Amino acid sequence: MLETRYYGEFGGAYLPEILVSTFEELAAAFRDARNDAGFWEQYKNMMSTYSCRPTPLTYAENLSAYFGGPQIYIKREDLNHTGAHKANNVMGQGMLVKRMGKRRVIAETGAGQHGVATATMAAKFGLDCAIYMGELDVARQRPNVFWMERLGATVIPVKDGSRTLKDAINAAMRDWAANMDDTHYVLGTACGAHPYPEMVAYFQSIIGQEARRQILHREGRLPARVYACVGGGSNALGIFSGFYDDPTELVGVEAGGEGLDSGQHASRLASAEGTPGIAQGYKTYFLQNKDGQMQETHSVAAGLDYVGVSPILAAMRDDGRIRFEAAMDREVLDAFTLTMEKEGLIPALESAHAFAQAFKEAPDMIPDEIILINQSGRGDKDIFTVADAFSDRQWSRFIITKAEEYGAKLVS
Amino acid sequence: MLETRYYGEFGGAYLPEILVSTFEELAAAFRDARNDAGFWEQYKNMMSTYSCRPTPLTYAENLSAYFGGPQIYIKREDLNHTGAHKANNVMGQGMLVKRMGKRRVIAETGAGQHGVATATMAAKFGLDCAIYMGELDVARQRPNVFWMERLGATVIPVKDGSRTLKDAINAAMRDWAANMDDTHYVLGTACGAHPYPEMVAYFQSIIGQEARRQILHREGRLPARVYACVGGGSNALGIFSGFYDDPTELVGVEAGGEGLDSGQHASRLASAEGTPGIAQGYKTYFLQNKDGQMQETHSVAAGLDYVGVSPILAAMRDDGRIRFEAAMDREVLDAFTLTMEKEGLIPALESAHAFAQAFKEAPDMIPDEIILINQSGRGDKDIFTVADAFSDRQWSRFIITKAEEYGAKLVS
Amino acid sequence: MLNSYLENKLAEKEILLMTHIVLGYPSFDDSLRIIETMVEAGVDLMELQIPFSEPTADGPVIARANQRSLEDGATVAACLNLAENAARTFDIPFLLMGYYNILYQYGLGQFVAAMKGNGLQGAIFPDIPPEEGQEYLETMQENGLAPIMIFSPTTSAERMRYIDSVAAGFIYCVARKGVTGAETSFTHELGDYLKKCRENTRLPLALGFGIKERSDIEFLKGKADIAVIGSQAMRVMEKDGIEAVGGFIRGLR
Amino acid sequence: MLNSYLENKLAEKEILLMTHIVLGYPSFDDSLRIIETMVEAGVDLMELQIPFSEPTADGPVIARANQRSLEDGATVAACLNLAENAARTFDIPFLLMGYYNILYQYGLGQFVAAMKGNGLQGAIFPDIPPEEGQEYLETMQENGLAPIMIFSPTTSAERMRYIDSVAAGFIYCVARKGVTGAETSFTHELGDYLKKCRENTRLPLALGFGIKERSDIEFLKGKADIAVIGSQAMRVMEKDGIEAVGGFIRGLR
Ligand SMILES: Cc1ncc(COP(=O)(O)O)c(C=O)c1O
Ligand SMILES: Cc1ncc(COP(=O)(O)O)c(C=O)c1O
Repeated sequence: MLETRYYGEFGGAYLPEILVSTFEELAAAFRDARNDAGFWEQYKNMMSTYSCRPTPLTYAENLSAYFGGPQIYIKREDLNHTGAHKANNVMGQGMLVKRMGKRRVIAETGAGQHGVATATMAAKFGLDCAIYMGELDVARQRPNVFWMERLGATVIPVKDGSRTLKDAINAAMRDWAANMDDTHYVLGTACGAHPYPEMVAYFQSIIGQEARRQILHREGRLPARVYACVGGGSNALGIFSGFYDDPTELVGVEAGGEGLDSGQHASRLASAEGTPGIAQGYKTYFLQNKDGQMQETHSVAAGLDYVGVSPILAAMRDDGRIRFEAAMDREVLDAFTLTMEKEGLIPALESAHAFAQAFKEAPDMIPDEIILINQSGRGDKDIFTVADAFSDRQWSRFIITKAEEYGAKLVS
Repeated sequence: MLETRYYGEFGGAYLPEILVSTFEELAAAFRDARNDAGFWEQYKNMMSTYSCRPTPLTYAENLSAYFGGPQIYIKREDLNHTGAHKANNVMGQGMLVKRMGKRRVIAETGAGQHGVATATMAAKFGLDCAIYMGELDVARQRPNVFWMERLGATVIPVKDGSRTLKDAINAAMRDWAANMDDTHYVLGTACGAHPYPEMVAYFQSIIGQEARRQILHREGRLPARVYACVGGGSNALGIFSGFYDDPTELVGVEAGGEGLDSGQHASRLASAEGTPGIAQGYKTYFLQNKDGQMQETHSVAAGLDYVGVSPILAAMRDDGRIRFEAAMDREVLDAFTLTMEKEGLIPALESAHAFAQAFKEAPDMIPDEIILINQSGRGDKDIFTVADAFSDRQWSRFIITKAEEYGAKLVS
Repeated sequence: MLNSYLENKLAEKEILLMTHIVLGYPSFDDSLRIIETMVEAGVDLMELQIPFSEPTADGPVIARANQRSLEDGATVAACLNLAENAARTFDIPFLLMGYYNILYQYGLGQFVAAMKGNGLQGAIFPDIPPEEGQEYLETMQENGLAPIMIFSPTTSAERMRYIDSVAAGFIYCVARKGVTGAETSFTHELGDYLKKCRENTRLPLALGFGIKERSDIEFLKGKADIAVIGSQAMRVMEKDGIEAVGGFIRGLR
Repeated sequence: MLNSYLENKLAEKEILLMTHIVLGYPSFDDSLRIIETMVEAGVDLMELQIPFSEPTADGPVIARANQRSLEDGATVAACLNLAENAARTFDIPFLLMGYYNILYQYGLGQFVAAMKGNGLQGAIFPDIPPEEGQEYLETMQENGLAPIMIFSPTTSAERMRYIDSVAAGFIYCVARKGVTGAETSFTHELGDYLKKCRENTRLPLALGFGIKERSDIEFLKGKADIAVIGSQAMRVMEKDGIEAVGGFIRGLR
């Protein structure tokens, strides 16, 4: 029997028959690992020797003073190896791949962050690796493609559909349907068919475990609110999971893009536009039209630019256990700048959504309160996007000069 | 009296009179801090909450197997905030700045790594910040300039001399000679007049302290050899300092560039061409001509491309306490590629020099032995340099396309 | 209804042909012409795919057709219209094929009612395994429509029997791992697989994925009951036009 | 020797003029012509800078001259030659100025011997504080050459006395914080500073950094003994040619 799991009305495993046995195998391997007393220890140990775990909790003294509101703490997932929380999930799945005895991994990637993390894991674990990436993203995110290739992965540009993240997922599913015998699909977020949401959330829960312990150690009390950006939902689930039994308010921040009325956003939970649907193996809120066709989404942060969202989050929204908000591109860039200038931290544009929402709320809170922001990744990987977002003239001039040098060399 | 200190015949404080009192003040502040029982604890605490300290020690299982030689361990300074060991020094000096009550910092930078680290520290500590950078480097290293500026620093292109690192140091000295009252000069490596070599080595010694403890914890015995790249010498002194009283062999790796006979290198200690001299405030081995004029240097790694070297290392070379070697650009790129593909680690090109030398020696060592390589920084910051070094066509095409987009926008 | 039709047909012919098209590709008018051409060429039943933006189980040829059709403005309503038109016009059974979200958005009850009202005989939703499909399966059966279920080479005998227990009409056997449109080898192994399928269902077997030419169909005779032609017919159409499809189909048997 | 020359001159003139040039800039021939021009215009002594690749204590105008001279192939030998030529030709004292590495590479003993042999009177090395200069100071004194030492506005009275104890010839007082060539304000504060300098040395005082015009020199009369003209003379030369330098110097006093 295909193992399946629902969170409220969301989740499930809407799979083609060809993949059913593969999901059974994966669910079993995950169940085994989880029940294996040593597995989590082994995982934590690997993450503490290969990545930077526990990641630090940074007190944002200057931002706290600036807003005159709550004490602001930042969980530093940006210090992970490869620069984001993605490493937690990918390394964990790598350990499962080894347990299942497979020799190849595939993954989808949008911005390239998850692709680089997967290529890194594949190098470390000695696995073959193919990364599916929408053709548009390949063109836009060349730096990450460059690193994936140098890490030994094959990057496959996907020319179907909108040629972005969701199409890369479809392409990876197609590869997997043909090669499941020796291949594992390293899905990058807490979406997709069971057991992915649960499994990815499990690996990411290391963030929340650490964060709760750290804040109690530092302040002796719990944060009033925890903020995390929400793309697929993995970093949010990761940090939130530490506080499920606490009175802490959990705030998920989606991409508000050009605004919730503009049609240019990726707010599946914070806007009224997301509706329940079934695609890519699972049921959740999607941005879709009345026929159920997925819509194009927009965000300044490629990693939030996705039509679906974790079914676990979808359920927690309906239960009122997590509050969802949207931060607009403009607000995000402001928060990004403020965070850099005040704290010397460069959040990923994704993470900057969490900062933006926290900054909107901080002035109305009191100094006795604590808030915690998850800095899911670092922004220096995004230089092209950031430079473009700020229309940095010096940057364009630099690129034009570089291009002239290259042009001269290509000709000569 | 001007405090001065020699290591063998090297070191000293060759300063213009105008700066003497400033150095006296700095030396005193450093002495005080060092004697203050709480200071080191406070430093370690800051580094563990703001940066990733202790940085992990990663066992390179695949590389060890590949060479069939010693067990290879890698000290992960690349996981530091801002991506290199530079953070250790810069944050430490930041604490001293606060003790001295100054409100502005200046720094030189070559590749931009130290500039970004200093701009970050300045943001965090609420200091004004000016970064001197050779005009050529500004043009080559625009990504780092971009981040420094976004962090709120002013980047000042230096148009004198060879318009690279050493000229940036001169320019910073000039600024300091005018503004010492409220300004501290954050020198980026263990060079310059006393107390810089000692002070920078002191802050970087955190690497060696951790590394020794970590390897003993993991393996219960000491490494046979420790490898570190040597630009100014700070990361090398940092890790080596943990092993001064041990039978461990210390190997410093300089930039061999195009080869030691080519005139295109930066090997002050490993080549016969380095000779004792006095410049930029201190006495050490320099690459200079018979008249004492400094020569141009070359390395694929901008951070190793410097005419001088820490006087502490110069002395330890003469004492035979450290062995110095040079790795050539070509060897470095090979080591870089191998490390990425086997371990999923992206060393900075600087750090890749240490890897290259270790890889040359590993096949002649035995599995019972342990070697330790200091990965001083991460290489993903170097994408332009790396892509150029590998003549990556896809990259040049990407840049040309980007340039066309920008060109269109600049015109429209 | 579908069951008895198949029984009758199988009494006449050694193997039946089912073709697959994507509605609205290259256009709705063309879809109707293609159906007409196929029916005239003697296909025994057809699956009409409602295009979906995420055709995960389809290979490049069909996925692209899905996308084009949507780009040209295909709606579910237009697809149901066309399907009704086909069902009223031609005397073979028509099945809808698509992804489950189409039905889910339409509403299960309404969709099934529409299918029934439009004269369709069943549906194939490749992304709804029986574990997720309880309600769907019941509603289909209650309305006398066949929810076509799928076997694959990775399906265990036990699971085949489980699937069989909820299926109707026929079993769609996927010939190999992978998605539509790639090469399939018509070998001993495929024969063994079909034998296993046969042993584990009471229903006729359709074999799909990768059928291209007469020899493939020849191979299937006695092993499967229905040969499904999907991507290859689309390729012929794309290359040589709708007219060529009739000849291609006739040449298969 | 330098001491008695200065004493005599100071008996004649209220303030002396010392000019500074970079040897080999714009060329060695020009250097000689500039010296000639300056001597004719009545300067009382000159410092001849041997260019160095790292002129840390110099501002942009002089730093650039250092660099140009080196780019044109200036060597230490050529500089010493020119200095000898000047010292033999003109009847004023010449000092060498430069960075300590030049001397260090040449060898302390050899360099001092060469200076002496060439008829030079002393040297200014701004990057060798007394704490580092023991050997240098001794060797200079032993050879009757003046190691000119520096006071700055950040130098304490105590330190001035310490420096004075090892200096000879005169004390070079840096007018303000910073490097050569920037603006100096000729104010009350500068007067106080010179007073402090005076109180803490037995030697004559030269004031350098930022002297540009007659009024500056007027201001210094009675406060300092020697006015040092560096960057401004170089600017005049760069702008209006060597010929203009004579007029500029004459206009200062
Ligand atoms: C830095 C960063 N943060 C957040 C996300 C969003 O993913 P998730 O919601 O699964 O954490 C991404 C995705 O690429 C990312 O790179
Ligand atoms: C990553 C990295 N490693 C090494 C160096 C060399 O400096 P040092 O020898 O002081 O460690 C640099 C200098 O920029 C660097 O960026």
